[in-house]
Amino acid sequence: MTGDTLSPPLDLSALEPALPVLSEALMVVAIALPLVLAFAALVPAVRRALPHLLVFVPLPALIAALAVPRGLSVLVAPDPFRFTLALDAPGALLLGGSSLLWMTAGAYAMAYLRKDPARPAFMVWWLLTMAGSFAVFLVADVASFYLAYALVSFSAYGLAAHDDTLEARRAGSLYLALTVLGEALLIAAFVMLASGTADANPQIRDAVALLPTSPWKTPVLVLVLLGFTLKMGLFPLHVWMPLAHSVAPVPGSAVLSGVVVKAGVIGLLRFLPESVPLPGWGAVLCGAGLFTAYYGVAVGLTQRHPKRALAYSTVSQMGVVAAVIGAGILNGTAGTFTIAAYYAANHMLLKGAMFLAVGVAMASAPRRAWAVAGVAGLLGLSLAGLPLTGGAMAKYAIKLIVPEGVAGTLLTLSAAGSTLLMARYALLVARSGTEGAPPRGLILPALALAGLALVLPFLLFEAVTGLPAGVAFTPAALMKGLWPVAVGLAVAALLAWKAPRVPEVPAGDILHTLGFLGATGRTIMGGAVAADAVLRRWPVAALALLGVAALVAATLTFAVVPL
Amino acid sequence: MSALLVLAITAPLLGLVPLLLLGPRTGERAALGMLAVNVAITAGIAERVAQGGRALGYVVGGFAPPLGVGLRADGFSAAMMLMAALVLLFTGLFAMTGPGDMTRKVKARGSAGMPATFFILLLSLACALNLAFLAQDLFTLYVALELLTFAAVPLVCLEGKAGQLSAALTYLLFALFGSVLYLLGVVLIYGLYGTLDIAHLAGLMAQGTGGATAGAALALMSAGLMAKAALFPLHLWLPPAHSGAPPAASAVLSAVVIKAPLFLLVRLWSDLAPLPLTQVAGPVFALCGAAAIVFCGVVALAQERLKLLIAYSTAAQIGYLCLMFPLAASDDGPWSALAWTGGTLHLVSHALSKAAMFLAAGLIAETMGHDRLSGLGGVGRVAPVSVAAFGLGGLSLMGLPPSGGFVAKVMLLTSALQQGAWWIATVVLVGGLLAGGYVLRVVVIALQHPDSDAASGRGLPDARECRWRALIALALAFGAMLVGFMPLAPLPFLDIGRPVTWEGLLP
Amino acid sequence: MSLVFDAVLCLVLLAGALGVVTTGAARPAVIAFIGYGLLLGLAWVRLAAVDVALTEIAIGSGISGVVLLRCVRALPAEPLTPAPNRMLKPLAAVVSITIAAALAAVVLALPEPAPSRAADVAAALPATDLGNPVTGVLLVFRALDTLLEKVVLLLSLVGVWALSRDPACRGRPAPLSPEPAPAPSAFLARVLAPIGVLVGLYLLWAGADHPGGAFQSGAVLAAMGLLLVMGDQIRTPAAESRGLRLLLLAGPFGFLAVGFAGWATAGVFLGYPPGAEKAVIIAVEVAITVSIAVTLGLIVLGPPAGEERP
Amino acid sequence: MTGALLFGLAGAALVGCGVYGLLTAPGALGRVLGFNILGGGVFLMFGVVARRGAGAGFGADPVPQALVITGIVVAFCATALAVALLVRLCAVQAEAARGGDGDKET
Repeated sequence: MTGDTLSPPLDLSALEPALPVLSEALMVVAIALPLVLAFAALVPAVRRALPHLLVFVPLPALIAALAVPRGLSVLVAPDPFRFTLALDAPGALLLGGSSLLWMTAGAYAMAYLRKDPARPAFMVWWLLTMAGSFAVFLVADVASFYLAYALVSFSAYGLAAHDDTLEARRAGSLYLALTVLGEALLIAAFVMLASGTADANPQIRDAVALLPTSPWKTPVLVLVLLGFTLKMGLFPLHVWMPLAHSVAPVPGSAVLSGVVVKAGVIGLLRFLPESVPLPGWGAVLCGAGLFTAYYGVAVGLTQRHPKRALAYSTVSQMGVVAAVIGAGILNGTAGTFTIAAYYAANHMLLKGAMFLAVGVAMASAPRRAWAVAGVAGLLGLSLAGLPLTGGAMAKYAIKLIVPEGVAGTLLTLSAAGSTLLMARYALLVARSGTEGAPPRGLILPALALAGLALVLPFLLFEAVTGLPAGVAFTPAALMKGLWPVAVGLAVAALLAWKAPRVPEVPAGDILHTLGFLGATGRTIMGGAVAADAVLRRWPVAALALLGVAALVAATLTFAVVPL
Repeated sequence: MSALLVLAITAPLLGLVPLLLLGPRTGERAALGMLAVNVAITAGIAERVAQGGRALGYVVGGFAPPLGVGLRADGFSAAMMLMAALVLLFTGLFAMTGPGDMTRKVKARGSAGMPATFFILLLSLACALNLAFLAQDLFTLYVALELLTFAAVPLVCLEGKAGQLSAALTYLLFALFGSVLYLLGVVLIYGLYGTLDIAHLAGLMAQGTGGATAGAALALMSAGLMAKAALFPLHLWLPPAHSGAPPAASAVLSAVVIKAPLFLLVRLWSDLAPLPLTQVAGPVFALCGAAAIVFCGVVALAQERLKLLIAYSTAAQIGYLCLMFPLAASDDGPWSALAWTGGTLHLVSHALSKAAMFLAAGLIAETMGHDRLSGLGGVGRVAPVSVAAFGLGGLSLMGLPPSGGFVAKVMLLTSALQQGAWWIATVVLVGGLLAGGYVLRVVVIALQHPDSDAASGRGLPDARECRWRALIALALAFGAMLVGFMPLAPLPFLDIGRPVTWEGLLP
Repeated sequence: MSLVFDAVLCLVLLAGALGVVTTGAARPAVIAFIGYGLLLGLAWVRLAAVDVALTEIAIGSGISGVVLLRCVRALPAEPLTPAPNRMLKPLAAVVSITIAAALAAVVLALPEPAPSRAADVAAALPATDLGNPVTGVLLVFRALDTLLEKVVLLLSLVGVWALSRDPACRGRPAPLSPEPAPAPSAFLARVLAPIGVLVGLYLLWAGADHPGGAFQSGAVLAAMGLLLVMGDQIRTPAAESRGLRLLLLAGPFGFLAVGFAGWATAGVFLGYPPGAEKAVIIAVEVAITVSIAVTLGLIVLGPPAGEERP
Repeated sequence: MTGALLFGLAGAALVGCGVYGLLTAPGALGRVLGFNILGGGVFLMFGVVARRGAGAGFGADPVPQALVITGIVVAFCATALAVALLVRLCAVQAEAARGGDGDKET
């Protein structure tokens, strides 16, 4: 893995020989701390102290991301706990990024919900989701991954459905239904994956190494791709994302879009083989990703609420990540996964900051909202890859993976779409001002996260790509990054001048064409209930009893078995 | 010869004497003591079996089978006995008259201990279950099944409401129909072989002289057991009986009572019938199990009452064990052993989680005054521990880690996939989806804000859940989670004492 | 000749059974059932199973009949039953005939020579000092079944009592008839009861060596008790009475105590002390008989009516 | 042995009668009677098995006889319990009909 080339700025790996225990402890504490606090919240004293602690809970994870040497794997517990932790480069990038988002969004959430009587419940879900997200980036064995993935997925429901409006209930139910479906797909994949190995619960990388020669290669890949892209929100499995993101409280949306969705990314990175070319699969993933990238922009542009526009932007951006991963496994390009994780981490911070900005703007007077929109616009342009922003570094990095050609061109052009969507988002933010002044508790975390999002990609670029950061500042590179953004801005200006009247596509778009599924489901349930009423009538059940006896007897008699 | 086997059957009976002769409170305490002793005895049996690595045997009265009757504990039965004893003890604790139960306020809400009759029935259940797990004679097993039925039926109608009485009557009549078919099978077996001892019969049947009569006998006994286990399509009595009974009764009925006939079904086809026959008949049971999982799962989704939902879930979950038959009976050594372990673990974890869920549902219904799902919004606020117990129990049903249900599901899936039984794997997955649907539906409603619908005048009641009872439910749910820490490999303990033989066990 | 008798018996038996299941009304069906039970008892005699015949007549037909007749009286005259599907009866007939035919084929295919445990019993019986092999099987070789069957009986009484309106199961069961007993019935009770008790005791005593035993004897004694209740000679007992409960427990738990004592005397649970087998067995039989008589009688009387107001 | 065979066939027919009763009876009492007929048929078949196993000086194999006695008692217990349930159910229903409202919860 190229992870070895990654040397984060604060690398304590020199300490490793002396302090391996420290590394192990850090990883365990990173996961255990939020988990323990979630349960400790049953104690009233802890519950009262939690709002002040929430900012610091992700600290061990942050330190672990920085300090734990790459590739270190610790067997935390043998059977019966079978829990293995390891940190590779993609995991470290996502872990570090998410810990920053959790910290800032945590501070933000406490201010945002300070008058909400249900804040304690939100904090518990928050901590559980946090523990799950850290775990999903850290665990190295199949069963623990499934556990962590389930934890982050199901706990996120509590964040999404916190406001308990009718829409929130609907969105939450849809999210849960798809999550359960995803879990079913993944358990089937994992069982097939594990049964090729000697261990019932193998290390993920050992199992994946055997995948290319596995008799179940095709079903495993189908299930893995379906299961994880469901979480990433690839078309047509994205329907839950706009619904859930738009109903969640602002900090909830930030971590949903920033972190929870990345559980799908890390899933793909962990369960797809990096160095073995999988041409057909890569092409499918890449194609689906590119389509989603454009689809998200197209539907997002029609949205009238900034959070929904952001949700569709996330759909689009996850399409980009999928396209990168697809292009990488198509050729078996080394380094793909680190760069994909780098791009995902960049998106994580930017999208988190953008969601937080929406909340700030909504609490601001209209004039102030325009100022917020300025920052938001800058973040958006960074996401689109405006040169000299952190996002440009991430865009530069992914072009190392996606070859020139149709895919490369489409990817470059998608940045123009992103620019357009971000312009729309900034406009919506500017218009969302109401009255009053946002508390500092909202502004400071949002600003801190925005700053980190704009700067961090520069610092990590060299470690991720192995290239000096200067390569992204050559005139050719700047030009290459600039023109899609310019095109996007030009189109945005054009649309602002003379916008066609396009009706808002309802959130969840194609979901509304699937209404017949609900009707079918109700028909099936009604039919089953009616059939059950018949089966449970005495004469029918008594006949069934005799029938079962006759069936078994007949099977035994007529099967040609010497008795 | 291990005296523990005799004690396992007789100790619970001794608890009846104080219950019938002394005051209700004294009797109740004695009963709980006996249930604890029962746990100790079964744990002792399991420990001996594990230590010795072979089955324990006892010949009652000193007359060896086939003339006399023998008791025998192998790994499988020891595991079942321990599970049943634990569930019975916890349910007994839940049902006891606790601190504060005698105050008028609590009594008015219905939260009081169960009458002495409940404990008589509970102890009889303990005896019947241990006998069903230990007896090696087909007729003694018939007596055990009847004992079980007669202890279970009155549990359904302890409160004497019309719905409970009619549910109990249907349960009794259908169970009787089942037992008379079982007995007919026993008669044919005796007519063929002149013995009813399982070990002797296994040897005789393997010689293959029974012809169609032996097949008919096995079929009749199996059908009778399926009727008592409420395996689809014979589940007519289960939903009304299990949903109508008082919570402590529902818990034991769903958790352990239906497990005894299932256990005997396994015993019949794994120990008595020769392997080729099991391979032929296995798919029939798996088909019934698959239909149960899918059909009853869908019906559970459509339920509007919490206890009915759980009852239908039980009818669905029974199916998982039946999926084990064709997998465990294959010639594919390690994978069939894995299916065997998976099926057993599913049985155990379902018992613990379902007991937890029924107890929790009882507390929820008691707190809210009803169990209509549409009116349970926000119940998580007044009954948080109960809802947590329900949710954690549900984790096992959904097959999510860490829970026994997850481990069992992984094992069944692995075995099914390795043996190319794609349809079984699909059913396991679909069953998980349906369980996810009906469990999460309840959890979601419980977590919502209470319906402050002014028009209907509904809201949360002032009552709070009975905390110590809720903690008992939670403990059972944690038990189901603990099963999830079993290694993902065939459990050698379950293979101890198979195939069945008396060799080395008799004096 | 005897074959003709058997054939006629079988046909009458079948006709009785058909009458029971095809009669729409409850009372005639139950009366037909009682008659059927008596015929079945005769069939058992023809099968050289006199013990079973006595049990069938005393319990399967006698006490069961009383219970069923009480039930008929308690049921509403016009039970609310949904109209059955018209297809049901023909379908049920086809199914039933198929089952009967299949079973007949099975009976005809039973192996020859028939397997039997008779030789084992004959070999082991002398050690028990008993003359009646069925009693030997019930109380010695398969004593566990019998012990548990006593528990089943006790449990069914608990089940009946659980249906009392009083959750604590107190009070006396309702009398068999609300009106005072007519004079003939009181006279009958006074005359018949002593004779019946004697018969019952004889059956118990004979059971060790000849047909008879605890169940048959217990059933006769229970019937005499019911006769006395019907004739207003004794009151129905109060369910909470400690003495009554001791009588109920005497059988199963006396048997259990003997079983435990077997560990000391014979080295095995449910073993009998060598040399004193017959005496202990008869003692067990006495205890069982008492409990059976009381339990059966109480089951017929039904659940207690609740605590009496002073 | 032909006599025994005759009773064996009668037992099979009784089982058929019992099954018919269990299937077609409109009420619980009819089902109880059907169960008893069915049980009687099964016991009779067991009796035939016992009779066929006569030997060692016994007119019939004593083991099945003992089992049938146990079985008859168990069947009686079942009958008694079912009848008690039925009687109580009718009483409760009659009360509910008089009182105008049943317990709708169940």
